[in-house]
Amino acid sequence: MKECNKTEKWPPEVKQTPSRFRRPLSKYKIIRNENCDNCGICVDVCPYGVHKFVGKKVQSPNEHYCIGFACQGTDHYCIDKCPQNALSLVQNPTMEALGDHRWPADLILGTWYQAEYGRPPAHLEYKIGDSGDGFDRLRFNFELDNQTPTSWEIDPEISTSIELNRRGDNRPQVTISVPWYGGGMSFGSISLTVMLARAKACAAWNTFTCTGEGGYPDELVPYKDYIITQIATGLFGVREETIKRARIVEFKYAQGAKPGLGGHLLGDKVTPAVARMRQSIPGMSLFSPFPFHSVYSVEDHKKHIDWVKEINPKALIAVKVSTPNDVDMVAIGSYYAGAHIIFLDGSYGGTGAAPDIAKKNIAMPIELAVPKVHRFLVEEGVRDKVVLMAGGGIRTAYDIAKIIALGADGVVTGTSELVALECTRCHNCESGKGCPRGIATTDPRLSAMVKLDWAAQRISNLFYSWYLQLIDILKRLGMKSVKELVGRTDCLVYIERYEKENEKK
Amino acid sequence: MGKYHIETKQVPPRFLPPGPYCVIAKEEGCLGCKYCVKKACPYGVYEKKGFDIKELRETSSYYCHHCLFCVESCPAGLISLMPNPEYQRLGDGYWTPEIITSLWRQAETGKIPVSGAGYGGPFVGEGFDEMWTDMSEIVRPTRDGIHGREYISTAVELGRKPLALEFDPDKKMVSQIPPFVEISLPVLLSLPSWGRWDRNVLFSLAKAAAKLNTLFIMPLKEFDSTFLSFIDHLMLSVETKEAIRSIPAQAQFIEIPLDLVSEIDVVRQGHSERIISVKVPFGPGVEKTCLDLVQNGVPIIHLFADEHGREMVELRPRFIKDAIQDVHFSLVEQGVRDQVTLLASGGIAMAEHMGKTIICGADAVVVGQALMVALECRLCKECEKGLPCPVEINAIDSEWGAQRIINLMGSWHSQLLEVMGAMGMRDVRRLRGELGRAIFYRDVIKESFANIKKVSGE
Amino acid sequence: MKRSELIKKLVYARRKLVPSYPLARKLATEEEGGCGVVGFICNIPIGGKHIFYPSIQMHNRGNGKGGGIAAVGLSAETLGVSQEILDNDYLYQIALLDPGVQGQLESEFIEPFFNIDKAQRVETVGDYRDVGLEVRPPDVMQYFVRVKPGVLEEFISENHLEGIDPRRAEDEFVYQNSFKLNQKYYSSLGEKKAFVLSRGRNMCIFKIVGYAEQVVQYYQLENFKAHVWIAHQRYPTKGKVWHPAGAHPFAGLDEALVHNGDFANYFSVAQYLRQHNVFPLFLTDTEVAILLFDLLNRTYGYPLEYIIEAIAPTTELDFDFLPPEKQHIYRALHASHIHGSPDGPWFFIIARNEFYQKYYQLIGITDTAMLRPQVFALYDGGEVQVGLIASEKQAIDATLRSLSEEDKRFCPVADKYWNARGGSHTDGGTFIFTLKKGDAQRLVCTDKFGKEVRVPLNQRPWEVNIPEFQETSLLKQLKKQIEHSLPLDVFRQFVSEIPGLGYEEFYNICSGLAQMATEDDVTKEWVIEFLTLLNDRYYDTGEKKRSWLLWIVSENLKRILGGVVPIGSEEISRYKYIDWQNRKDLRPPRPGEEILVINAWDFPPEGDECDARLICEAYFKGWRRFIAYNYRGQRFCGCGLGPKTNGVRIDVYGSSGDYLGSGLDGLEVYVHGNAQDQVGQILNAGKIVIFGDVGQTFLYGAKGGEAYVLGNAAGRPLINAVGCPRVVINGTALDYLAESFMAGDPLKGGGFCILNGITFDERGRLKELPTPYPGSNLFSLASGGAIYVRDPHRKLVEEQLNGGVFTNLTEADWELILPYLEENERLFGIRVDELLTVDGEKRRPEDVYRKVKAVRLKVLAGQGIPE
Amino acid sequence: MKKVTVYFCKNLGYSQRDILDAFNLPSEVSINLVGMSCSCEITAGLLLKTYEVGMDLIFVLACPEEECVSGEGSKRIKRRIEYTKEILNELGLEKVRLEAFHVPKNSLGALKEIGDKIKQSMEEVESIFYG
Repeated sequence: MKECNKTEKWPPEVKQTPSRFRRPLSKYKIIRNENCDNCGICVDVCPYGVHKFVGKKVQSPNEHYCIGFACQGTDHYCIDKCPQNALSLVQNPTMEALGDHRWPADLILGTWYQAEYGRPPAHLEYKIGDSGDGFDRLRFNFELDNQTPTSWEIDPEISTSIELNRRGDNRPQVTISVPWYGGGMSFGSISLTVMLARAKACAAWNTFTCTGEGGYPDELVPYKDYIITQIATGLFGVREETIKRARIVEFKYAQGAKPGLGGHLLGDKVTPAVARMRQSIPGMSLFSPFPFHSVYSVEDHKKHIDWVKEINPKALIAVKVSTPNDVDMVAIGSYYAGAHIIFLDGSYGGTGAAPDIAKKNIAMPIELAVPKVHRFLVEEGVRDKVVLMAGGGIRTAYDIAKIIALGADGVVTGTSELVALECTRCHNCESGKGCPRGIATTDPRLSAMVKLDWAAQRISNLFYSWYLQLIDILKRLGMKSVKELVGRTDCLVYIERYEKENEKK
Repeated sequence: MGKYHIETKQVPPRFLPPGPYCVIAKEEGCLGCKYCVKKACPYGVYEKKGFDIKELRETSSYYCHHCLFCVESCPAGLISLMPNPEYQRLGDGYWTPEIITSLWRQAETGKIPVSGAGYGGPFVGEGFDEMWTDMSEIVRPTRDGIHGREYISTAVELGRKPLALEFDPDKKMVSQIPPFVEISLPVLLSLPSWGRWDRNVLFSLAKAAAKLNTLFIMPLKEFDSTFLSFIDHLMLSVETKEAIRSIPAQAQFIEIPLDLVSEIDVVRQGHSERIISVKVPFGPGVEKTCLDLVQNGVPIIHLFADEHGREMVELRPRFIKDAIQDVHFSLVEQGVRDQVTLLASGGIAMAEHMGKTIICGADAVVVGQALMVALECRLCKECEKGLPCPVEINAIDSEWGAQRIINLMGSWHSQLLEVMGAMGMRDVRRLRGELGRAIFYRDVIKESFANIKKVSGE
Repeated sequence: MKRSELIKKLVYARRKLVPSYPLARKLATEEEGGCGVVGFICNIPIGGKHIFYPSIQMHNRGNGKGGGIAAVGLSAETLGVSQEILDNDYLYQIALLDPGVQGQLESEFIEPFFNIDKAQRVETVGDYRDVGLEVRPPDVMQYFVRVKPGVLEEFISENHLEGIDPRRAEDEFVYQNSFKLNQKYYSSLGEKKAFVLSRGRNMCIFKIVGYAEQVVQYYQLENFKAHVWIAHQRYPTKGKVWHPAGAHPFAGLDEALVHNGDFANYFSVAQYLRQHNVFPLFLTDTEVAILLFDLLNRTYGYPLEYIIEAIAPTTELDFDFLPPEKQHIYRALHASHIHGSPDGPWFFIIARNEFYQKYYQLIGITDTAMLRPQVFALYDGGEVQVGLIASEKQAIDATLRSLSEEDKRFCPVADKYWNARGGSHTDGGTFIFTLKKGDAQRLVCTDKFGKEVRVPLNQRPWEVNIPEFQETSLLKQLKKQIEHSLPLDVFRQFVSEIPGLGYEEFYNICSGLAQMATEDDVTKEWVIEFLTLLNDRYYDTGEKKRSWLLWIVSENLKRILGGVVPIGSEEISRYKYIDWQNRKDLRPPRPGEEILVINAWDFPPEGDECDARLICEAYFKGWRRFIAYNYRGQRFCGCGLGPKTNGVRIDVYGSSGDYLGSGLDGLEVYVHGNAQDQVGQILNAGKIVIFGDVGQTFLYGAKGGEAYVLGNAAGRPLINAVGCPRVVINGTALDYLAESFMAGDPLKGGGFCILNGITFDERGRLKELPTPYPGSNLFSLASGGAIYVRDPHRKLVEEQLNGGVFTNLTEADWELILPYLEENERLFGIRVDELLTVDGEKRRPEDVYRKVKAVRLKVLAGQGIPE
Repeated sequence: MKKVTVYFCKNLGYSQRDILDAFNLPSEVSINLVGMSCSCEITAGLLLKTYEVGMDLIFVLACPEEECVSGEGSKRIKRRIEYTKEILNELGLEKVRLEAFHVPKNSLGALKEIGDKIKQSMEEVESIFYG
């Protein structure tokens, strides 16, 4: 990775990339009844381009540009301005069918906005979700007192880069310009186009993305300096060739959404192309084994890391683990075994397919695991010798800043990148034709819905918006670099749950 | 001892279940496109939907997976989704529509509910949702038990067990072992505490219990000779003192209420191999009651809470997971826990509840209401008000009913294998009371957010 | 007093020990992490220095934060006591973390209750840093004591133990006394002042914060003699460790236990013990394990077989194969003790002095899911006998090497190496070495069911006296044949001579040939191949032990290879020698230089300086053929050469380490001996040939290539293998063979595994194993590939399959696998028609071999939940 | 015996019990109460199918025009009812009763009035059909 990449065009510029659909979802519905006479007043009044002329008639409104009731009382509120009062505004009922507690409709629309414009929206949610605890009850101090409005510009003094090799061994230093890299999504759980788009965006931002369990498609080779190859329990597509090619090798011991369970790729997603990459049987579900069957204890783990270090003397080793009770023991065990990066994947992380019982019940969310591990590594005196990355349920720039304040060095993204490509969190990715957005599917017809450049730009725009917000947060906290924020729980505040049934305790 | 396997078969529902959202496709303003988006729906909602004679409504809600593809692609924006009221009427605050729909899916397919994307629910909830289960990695491995790849035993013994055995010098066993029975999965079937269920439902449960190799706790008053062929899978539940006389000779398992515990010898008279279970409500002082029962030789104690898993007591009712812990640990403290089998029931609505109750100290659980949901019951409780049942549950065919319950238990069994596999456990009996494999939200958040300033709530 | 009465009283007697013990529902535990364990038992007393080398060998299984050793069957005069005192007194060994408390501790717990026959401090080296320790080990006090008669009566009457054998009551008193001592000076005080290391008869335990071998150095145990030694290297993940209390071994009464593994159900086992009034104080899995063993052994008096069954219950198909009355007893054991049996990976080595039945024992018990590596070995040289158990075979070899250097009667190669099959009906996952005290001092090795593990009786050992060299006629004849005939043909004739030869003649021939080999390259190649055949093949050795012959051959091979021209010298030679000292001289091969000979001895087991990296650099510099010898556990040989390495060949001698040949993409590796775990993972192309057994997860995730194994494979061979690997295993496998195998259709280019289920008798002749595959899981959840198993007597049953189906061999199948059986014959000398011979007469292939092929599993086929 | 179907929009906030009590139709009338997510779920197709199944009278209780959650249902229901009636007339079934009411939210009184109107139109149909 050329160090000077930073100066070329940094940060990668934003290009407005609207939705692929004719009528993108919106929070509001504008109804135009028959007595509209196409007078066009609404067209001139609305500064957001909601109403447009098509020939002589005013076409049906682009509702997704409308800022809704916030416009009431202003001089450009089309509903009042319409002489025939043919227009009426209403909350869009379909919003109830979009998203869930973790990713509420408002946050999804806010993320789509950021993916389109590369900056945070004014009238949509972009900071928290509706999960009721964890990130959604944590605030930065400055959020409590009314913040001065932000102007969202870049400040070159504030650095957001982090080094990934702090062991001080004779392996090369790897620096990424933003404190996040893309998590493992295998070829098979998502389409090849989406994989390439993630790689392209991460290359532009001088960070990494991970191949996931399904092997290392050759189409990714052009981005090989920005690719983390993953060795998972099934050892699919793992060859010395792919290990030698990568600068970071990640051992996937577990995935946050289904901790302790191997990969689930159901039969109809195992197309001939996927089967060829994994050298398995088309149409046959792939339940990769649960543990690494060659690693049943921490000294086996040490052997396993030494093996990859022997194959590729230049690569850094990342260990992806989930968040059990003894996550601090696992982390310290991994450090002693020689890992450079410990990646904790929280239980509310994303997945292509996972048993519902596992997603909800096994292991703990990332917000609770990171402080535990950070504190333990500090007590052990090795915190500054290892990189602690946190993933699983990171949705917004504020989540990134909060988890770093709780003790992580950086973040691993996953679902948020797919939401940037207009995923609606409809939870149908596990079956072959499941993803009607063409993202988490290997069905040739459906995956054609995603174009490479469109997708790469969407993800890059989202990263740009995060970059702006991160700089703004650091500035408000009076910090010069994201490294200063690590472990600074003093900047955080937790909003207590109002114990209505505290007498029931 | 060979490998236990549950034969599941696709059994579609008799009534089309309501889906969460209704698809409303306006006709006014339709541009009549050549390639209408309705044809491109990956789930074929618009081909499959029809008119439901019973509900007098469209059936699109069942097939729609709210992927919103059509909503966004229709150029004229004619399609929108509205939450389906029939869906929101299902069940109640504890037995949510999502739980009921998931139980229907499992009863239909027998498969583990698998879905894409991360967990979308709230960060934490009440009762069972305040507790997560642990997993193993690196320091110790998981158990590769999915679909029986590496065997995980879910068998449990019901009955009294000696603390230790006695052998003579040439290794022959001299101690007398009290009778115990092995059931192949840690679940007993029963009827819910409410509703009137007639023979088809009872036969479904009896057949399922036999196929699953577990027990169906059946009211004695409903028993007659037609059920004799299932006798060694039935635990007859006695309600009154007089009824004891009418217990059939072949019955091996009897359940008696707490107030009839003095009659235990009468029940056991002449049938030393009979195994008696005493039904005890969760409540204040239940620990003392259980200790006395164990001390005078009761082999099985069935502790029950209400359908929401709460103690039947006004002030601060404990939830089943906390109450069973108190009973379990008080018996451990007295050194007698391993002699008795503890069953727990009340509020067991999902597979994870079964696992968590066992972790908190129960040897096995008893499910009732969940089985009725498997038979398509919508918990509308109309039958309680004398109104006709919307799904005519008493008209089901008992083969159909039995397979539905077998499918549900098959799915629960597979999910238990997933959870135990993730922990690296190979035998469900070792899971009992293993709090090391549980994560409690209150403890963890106290420790993790210890040094973060707290601000009072909204 | 009836046994059950006694038990009740004993259990009740402990009730008052700790009334205030807080039954916290969730105790914080000392996290174990993994480790390395080793142990050996010998019929003659052996010095502590012999536990030294195996412990060093397993450094990389620990991180220097905890090590410990235990010795049983000590020598009276080194301890300065009479034999009578050593046999009968309790050796109270106490570690004083804070030396100041010694006086108070003695006055409180020792003097009032015990007659002290001898009290002494264990001498140590002057400064702990000289042996490389960071933390000063505790001072250790030894007290030879017996309970005062008055105190004993009072104890018996107080606890109504009137009917008990007084010696048993005394045991109970010592147990309770040391518990109170630990509780007062260790667990309850917060800061730790002192704790009891061991309290048994004729046994002692030492442990420190450091490596196990540093215990031997610090406490100067090099010449301290004992019959049984066990050692443990710890890899604790639990924070700052400044005191060794958490390290292994842990003491029961007369037994010490080391453990490699981690319980998944620590709390429910602790609750089980709690109900029997047994309270763990050190909160580690090992302590709970020994308390469990002590409870079942001393309190309940179970026979050893039932203790093992209670801890490691027999399950699945293995249970069904047990005889009915054993099933009845085992079923009752499970019902009563399942909550006390640990789940997850564990492997116990127990060293014990059975005081009442007068024998020493070394016991190895493995968990029922084969999750821990374990190797057993036995050498029986008539006068000297040694039984060994370890996590890795190379640790066993290191012990034997160290023993044979001191006493020539020990052979550096064991007679037998084998693995235990956890929870099985065949060996019960346990092997026990028992040494009866008294005159006949004979070591007997049995499995859990009492079946003895025998070494061929008619063979007698060699009192190694190297003869001066004589040019015998047989040697001359051999030398003549070198010019015009192939080593293999000469070997075939020479094999018929071997039974007649004595050790000295055999040694003489080998050293003669070795001498010639040093002269020129052509002879060298011939002799190396000839000696390698003697090392790899099975043949009739007459009265001689195969182990000694193997040692002679390997010593002479080492002589030849050691004599090769070093790479630094200008001399022209086809072979070039490199080792740790001259590793910097590595350079590309000059014309005429072909084979790089690597002496792996001094290389570290892993890391950037290991020999495997050297082979990679040599390959990148142009070397294509390697002979790597003198291995002692170094890992990753053959890894890292990268893609497309066809034409490269590596020959490996000595005890190679784990991950050998993992990732090959064209090159060929020949292992002349047994291989360890994780061999041939993700094999993409090329060939692996193992002239012996192979360890766990052989060919895990393999994609292609060929593999031939002369002996057995351990657990989970070919797990998750895809593409087209083609494998011949001549022995059998522990269990889970070809789990999740996905190697397409073998007849259309897919992969398969041939399982022959054969072994060799002591006369070197082919012999069928009792069953080709004893495990309960074969081809579990596989969706592709096939297994061709030689099962003429139809021993395999449907219940063993979970995803496959038995079909008969077709013509096309036989055509497919025949070439591989022929290659197998070429490599190992196992003739194909010999394989087809059953009970003396040759059969058609379809009557001998059966095929297991994949069936379209409902659970794998198709999508998620249908609409 | 007449078969009556009443489609009501759930956003009105009335439970099935409220409506049954407010209407208190004579017991021999078999009434089907169907909760709809919004009155815009009611299309001509749906109404015709309901008649096909043998319903005699269909009534629709929709939200007031301005308070419709989906913004369109209440506005369009009138138009759709007329359109359906035209079709019924062409089919010669004009005798069949089809009526839509805009019901104010949470006012049981208004509900009672509509109940009377329904009873009144039932008598009309009674006289036409079975007169």
